[in-house]
Amino acid sequence: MEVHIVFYILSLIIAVFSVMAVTSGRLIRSATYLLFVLLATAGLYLILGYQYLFAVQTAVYAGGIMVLFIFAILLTQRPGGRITPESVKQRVFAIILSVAGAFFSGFIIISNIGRVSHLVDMKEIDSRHIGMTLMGTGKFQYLMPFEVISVLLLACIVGAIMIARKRS
Amino acid sequence: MNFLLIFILIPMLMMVGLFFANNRKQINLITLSGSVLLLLSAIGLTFLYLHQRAIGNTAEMLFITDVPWYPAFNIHFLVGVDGISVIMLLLSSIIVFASVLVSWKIDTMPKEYFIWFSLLSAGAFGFFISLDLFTLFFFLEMSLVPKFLLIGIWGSGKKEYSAFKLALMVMGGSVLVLFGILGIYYFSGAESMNLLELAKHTIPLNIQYYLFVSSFVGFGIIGAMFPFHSWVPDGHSSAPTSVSMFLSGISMKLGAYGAFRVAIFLLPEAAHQLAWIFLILAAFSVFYGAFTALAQTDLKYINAYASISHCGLLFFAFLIFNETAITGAFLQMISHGLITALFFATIGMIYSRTHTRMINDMNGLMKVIPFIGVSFTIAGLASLGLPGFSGFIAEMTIFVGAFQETDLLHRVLTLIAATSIVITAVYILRVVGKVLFGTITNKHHLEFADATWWERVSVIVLVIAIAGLGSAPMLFSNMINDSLQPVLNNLMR
Amino acid sequence: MQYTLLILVLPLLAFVVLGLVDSRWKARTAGTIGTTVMGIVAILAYYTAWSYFTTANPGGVYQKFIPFQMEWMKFSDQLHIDLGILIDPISVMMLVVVSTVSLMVHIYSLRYMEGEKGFERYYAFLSLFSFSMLGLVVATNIFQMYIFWELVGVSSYLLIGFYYTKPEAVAASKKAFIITRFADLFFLIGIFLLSYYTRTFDFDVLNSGNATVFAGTAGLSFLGLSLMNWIMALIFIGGAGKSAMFPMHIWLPDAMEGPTPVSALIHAATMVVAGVYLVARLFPVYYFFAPEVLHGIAYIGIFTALFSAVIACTQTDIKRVLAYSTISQIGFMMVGLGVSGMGGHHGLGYMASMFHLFTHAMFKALLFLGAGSVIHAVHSNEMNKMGGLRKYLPVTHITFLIACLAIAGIPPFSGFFSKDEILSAAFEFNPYLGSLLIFIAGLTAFYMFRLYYGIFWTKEYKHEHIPHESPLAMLLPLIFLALVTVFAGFIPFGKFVTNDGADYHIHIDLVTASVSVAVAAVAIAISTIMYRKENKISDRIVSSFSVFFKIVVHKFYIDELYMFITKKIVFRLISAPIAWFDRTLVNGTINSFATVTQWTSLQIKGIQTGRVQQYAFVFLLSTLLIAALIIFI
Amino acid sequence: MGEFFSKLFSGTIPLEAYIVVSLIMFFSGIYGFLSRKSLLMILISIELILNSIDINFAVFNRYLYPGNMEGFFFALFTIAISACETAVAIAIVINIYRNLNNVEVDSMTELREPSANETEIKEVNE
Repeated sequence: MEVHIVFYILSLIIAVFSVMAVTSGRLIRSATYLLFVLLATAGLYLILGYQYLFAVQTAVYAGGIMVLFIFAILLTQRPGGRITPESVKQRVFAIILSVAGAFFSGFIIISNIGRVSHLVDMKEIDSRHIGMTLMGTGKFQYLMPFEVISVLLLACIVGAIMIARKRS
Repeated sequence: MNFLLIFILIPMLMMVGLFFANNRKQINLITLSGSVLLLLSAIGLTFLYLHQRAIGNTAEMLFITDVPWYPAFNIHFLVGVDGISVIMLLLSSIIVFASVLVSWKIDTMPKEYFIWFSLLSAGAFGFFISLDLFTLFFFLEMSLVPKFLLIGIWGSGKKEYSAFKLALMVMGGSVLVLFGILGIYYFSGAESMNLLELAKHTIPLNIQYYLFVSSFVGFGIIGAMFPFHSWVPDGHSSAPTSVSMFLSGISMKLGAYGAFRVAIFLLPEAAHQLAWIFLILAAFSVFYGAFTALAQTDLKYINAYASISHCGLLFFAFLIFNETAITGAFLQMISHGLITALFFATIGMIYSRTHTRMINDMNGLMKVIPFIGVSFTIAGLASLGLPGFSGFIAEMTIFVGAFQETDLLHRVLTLIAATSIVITAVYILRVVGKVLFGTITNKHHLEFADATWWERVSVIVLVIAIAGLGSAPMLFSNMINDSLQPVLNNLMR
Repeated sequence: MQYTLLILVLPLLAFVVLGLVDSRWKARTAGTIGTTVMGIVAILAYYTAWSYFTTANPGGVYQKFIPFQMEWMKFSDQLHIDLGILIDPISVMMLVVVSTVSLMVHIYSLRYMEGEKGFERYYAFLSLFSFSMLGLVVATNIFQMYIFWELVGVSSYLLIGFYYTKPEAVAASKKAFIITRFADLFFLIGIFLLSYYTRTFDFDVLNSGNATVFAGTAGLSFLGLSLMNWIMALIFIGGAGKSAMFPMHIWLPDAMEGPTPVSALIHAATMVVAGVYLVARLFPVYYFFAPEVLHGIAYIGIFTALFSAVIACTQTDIKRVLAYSTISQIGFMMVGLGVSGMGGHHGLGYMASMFHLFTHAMFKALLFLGAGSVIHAVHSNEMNKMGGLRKYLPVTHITFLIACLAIAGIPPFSGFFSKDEILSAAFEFNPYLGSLLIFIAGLTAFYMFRLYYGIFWTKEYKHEHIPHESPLAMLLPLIFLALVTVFAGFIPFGKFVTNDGADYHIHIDLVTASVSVAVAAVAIAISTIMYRKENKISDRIVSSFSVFFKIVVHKFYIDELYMFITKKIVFRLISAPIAWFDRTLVNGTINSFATVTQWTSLQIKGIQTGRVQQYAFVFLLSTLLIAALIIFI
Repeated sequence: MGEFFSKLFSGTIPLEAYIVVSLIMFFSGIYGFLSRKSLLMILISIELILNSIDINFAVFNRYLYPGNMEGFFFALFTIAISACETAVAIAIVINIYRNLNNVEVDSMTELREPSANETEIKEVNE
């Protein structure tokens, strides 16, 4: 019961702020709305019983990425400046497409309701298990992707610095 | 090892050698020795051929090498020569020798230039010796890419435009040729791409029509027959001297030679039925080229249109289908190849001094550059068919052959083609008169130096060849005649 | 008679040697070589003539010899070009004429051309010309003749254009070559047709009079004329071009831009009579198979003779006067051939024509060389820059006078005899023709003496420096030719040259002779009155016929007509439009392929805007559509 | 009515409910990606899209294969990757801003071929 209420609130937040994030006229507001969405998503993970994912989502997304966004916005926008409005044509096309897509996908979802919805258990996955899975090399274990991601992260850090540094 | 392979090997070795050459001296040495070797081999081949004939070897093709290449499609690497191929090789090696000498001191990227030039000549040589349709087509294509680069990089004027035009048009011709070749291969049922083998099979007439039109037009584009000639003036005028010589001296002959070897030889019935269309085009081409040349003011354009006129005569002669005329056509091939090469060589020499090719900008050059002037005059006189030079023999043989056909169409077309004799004289004398004679009006022209020794050697070789063919034509006409019989038998079946 | 081959080989060698060494030798060496070679050739020619005419007529009929013959080019089993030497009366006669005049010109040029730039080149060309002309006259077949025909054409081109820095000379050489080339085209077509139907090029076979040779042409006709007539007419056009018959005469006066000795050799004595020689060579064919053409030749000949004689009366450039006179005299020869029959007395015209060819070559060469001597002295071609030169140039004066008398037909000079035979033949053919010919002969006498008086008498022109007589090397040929001119008339020409080879005894028709001499004398008298002293008579006549005179001075505007045809019609109306057609339509079509391809590709490229959002839009839309398709269908 | 509400607030939350939420988020992201000009807005949209995918992974993992962890880890890795992507993208944005002084997609035309209506067809002819 409580879970339901929390879920509905979070869903509402996500739905509303997603739309607001992409329609807002000011970048900084968009970023803020995005933050709300991300946090709400983290909440969803919690409901699903993925505490670890909740933590990561909060820390990386809501923490790291949002900071990056805000820095970027501050660096590229004049204070209080509005971004130039887009052409109506482009918006109309985008609305048509996304609404059509949403309806289409929604139609599929509705027509498949009830086929797969039985939640077996909601128990939390312990961190030890996560750690073992992440570091293991056996079946259903993810050392290799983990290492790849690590290298990717390193490469991104170097690359980002390379790209963004001032050329003399 | 087959003697004929030398003609492909030498250019290839030249390319390798040039690739590793690292100074001007080595480049010069390699190109000169390569072209001299080619010339010597061609002369040697001529004697070998005559020797074989003299000891009674009557095989249709001599010195045959047959190596399976891609057995799934019966593609063989098949080479061999008859008298016609031998003299075409001789012609090519003379022109290659002369054009190498003319470009001897080319300034920009000599190494690359000669590498491409060697590839170009390898293509031409290979074309003339191949007896397999695929080998033939292979070498035809092989000589295409170098032309594009040579004109596009080392050319002058609107070189990119010309290079593209030439490459695309010739490639279009090749596509038609390929269509014809594949058609011949599939519909003959010979399960072979061997020319001699294919000639024994008869293709249904209604299919022959398409194949003949396709292959003849394809080769016609390469051989600059009206109205597919428009790459010639631009290509020739933009190309560097030696490439112009090669283009009009050899490349255009590839078309005519191919038209004879493939279209006429393998599709004789359709050739008979459709000859009149192309006969009209060819006769018109003769007339048209001559008159167009009359209105040009650029030396290279004049010679390009003259080439169109003379090559039209060549196609005209092929399509008359009698022994005399076809002999004449081959004589015209050699003769025109040599004469036009001499023309382009001298034009190039004049251009390298005056830096203009407009006849109105030149005057009285005979006084300052007598050697080049005399060579130019000789080229002109040979081109207008003066007895003693090769042009006369070729034209006369063609016309004697043409007059053997008594029906009205042939008579009228022959007369139209014959008018070119006069028109040629008009445009040649106009050019000679304007460029060489008179008094020099441009003060800078007084400082010109006459031909250097390499230019002289190149010109002299060509002049000797022209005069040799012109004064002892029997040797060559006999060689051609020997080899014509199979084709004529095929035509008359 | 194998040695006759040397007659051809020596000048060719001289040409090659002189042509190759070009300017490396001293001018004099080149001249000496050329002259020596020509001297040897002349001696050989005389020896040939002597041995031929003394030994070759067993039974009173001259035989034909072919001492040398080789196959040069084979077209088919029957048709092949041979190169050979044919010795028969006319070829031997021509050998003598050509080698004599050529030798004289060689000697004369040693001094006349002295110091000219390109002296060696000049001698090389002279040798080339001599070679080709000798080859032409000894040709054994019509194709060999054509080959040498072209070669004389080109050597004439080279020699007329010898002063290549002079625009007039260049233009004249071009004109000469192109017009003769144009005529040669018809000649060539004639040869091709003839050879196709007769399957031979050989003069021997053609001239045998054997109708089976021409069986192929039997019954064939075109536009109402039999095929043989057409063929022979075409061949004659070639001859007419070389021999400057109307309307292809215009190149000859212009050709006077060449050095004067060249005019003497090529444009007076030898090459221009090639057409006459051609008709004579093929005379049996003309006579038996194309009589209409033969008569046509007579009419063309007389018209040309009259036409150019009229023009000659008005010209002031002395070489041009001589050129028109040459045309006129060649017209006489053509008339002689045209009116001739075959054999015996009927063959009188033929014999006369050949005789006139011979004498004309000598006295016309003499006239030209004399004119050259005059030009050498006063450095001008214009008659009004001369006058009163008889005091300064005595030898030239006398020899010139002899030549004038000869061409005017005054006995006992050679011209009288040969011209008289032509007149008699013409009278026998058609009295009107004969009378007209006598009138033209009178005109000839008139303009020649106008020329003579204009140069040597009348008022003296004030020269900057006193003219002086030419050096000995130039006078010797004059004297030699003058002697020939005086005595050649007494050669019993009919004994040597007739169209059936048999002996024909020349007898002078007294009536014709006396009338023609009288007309000539009157003409000379009129000329004397008008031109000997300076007076106003000629001006008055000119002003009373001013329109006609103007037309004649402009040579009946034939040149202008030609210019109109070539410039306006050939260049503007044929050549330029074709060139335009080529550049815009033919080339345009090819370019339009390229343009259309490029346009299409640019249109297609337009889809690739480079806008990520657009790509994403299209991508998503397509994904949606495909998904919809999969789900709903 | 009451029955409906009681159904809404009872039992487990159905799988579809999560998917609908992620669907809305996803198509908002699509809308933003297609319609906005600012590069930063586009980035934000991309984040939305990625996030919605993450939800799907997690939900499907939880509901359909509760014994396994593929969805979980995939979501985890996606978060990491999106972090990388954002870092690099923002570096690029900043660099672009330095060069062009704005961050709009339309102004980045340096490397683009001109389109047909912008250039005239070059005459091949002389």
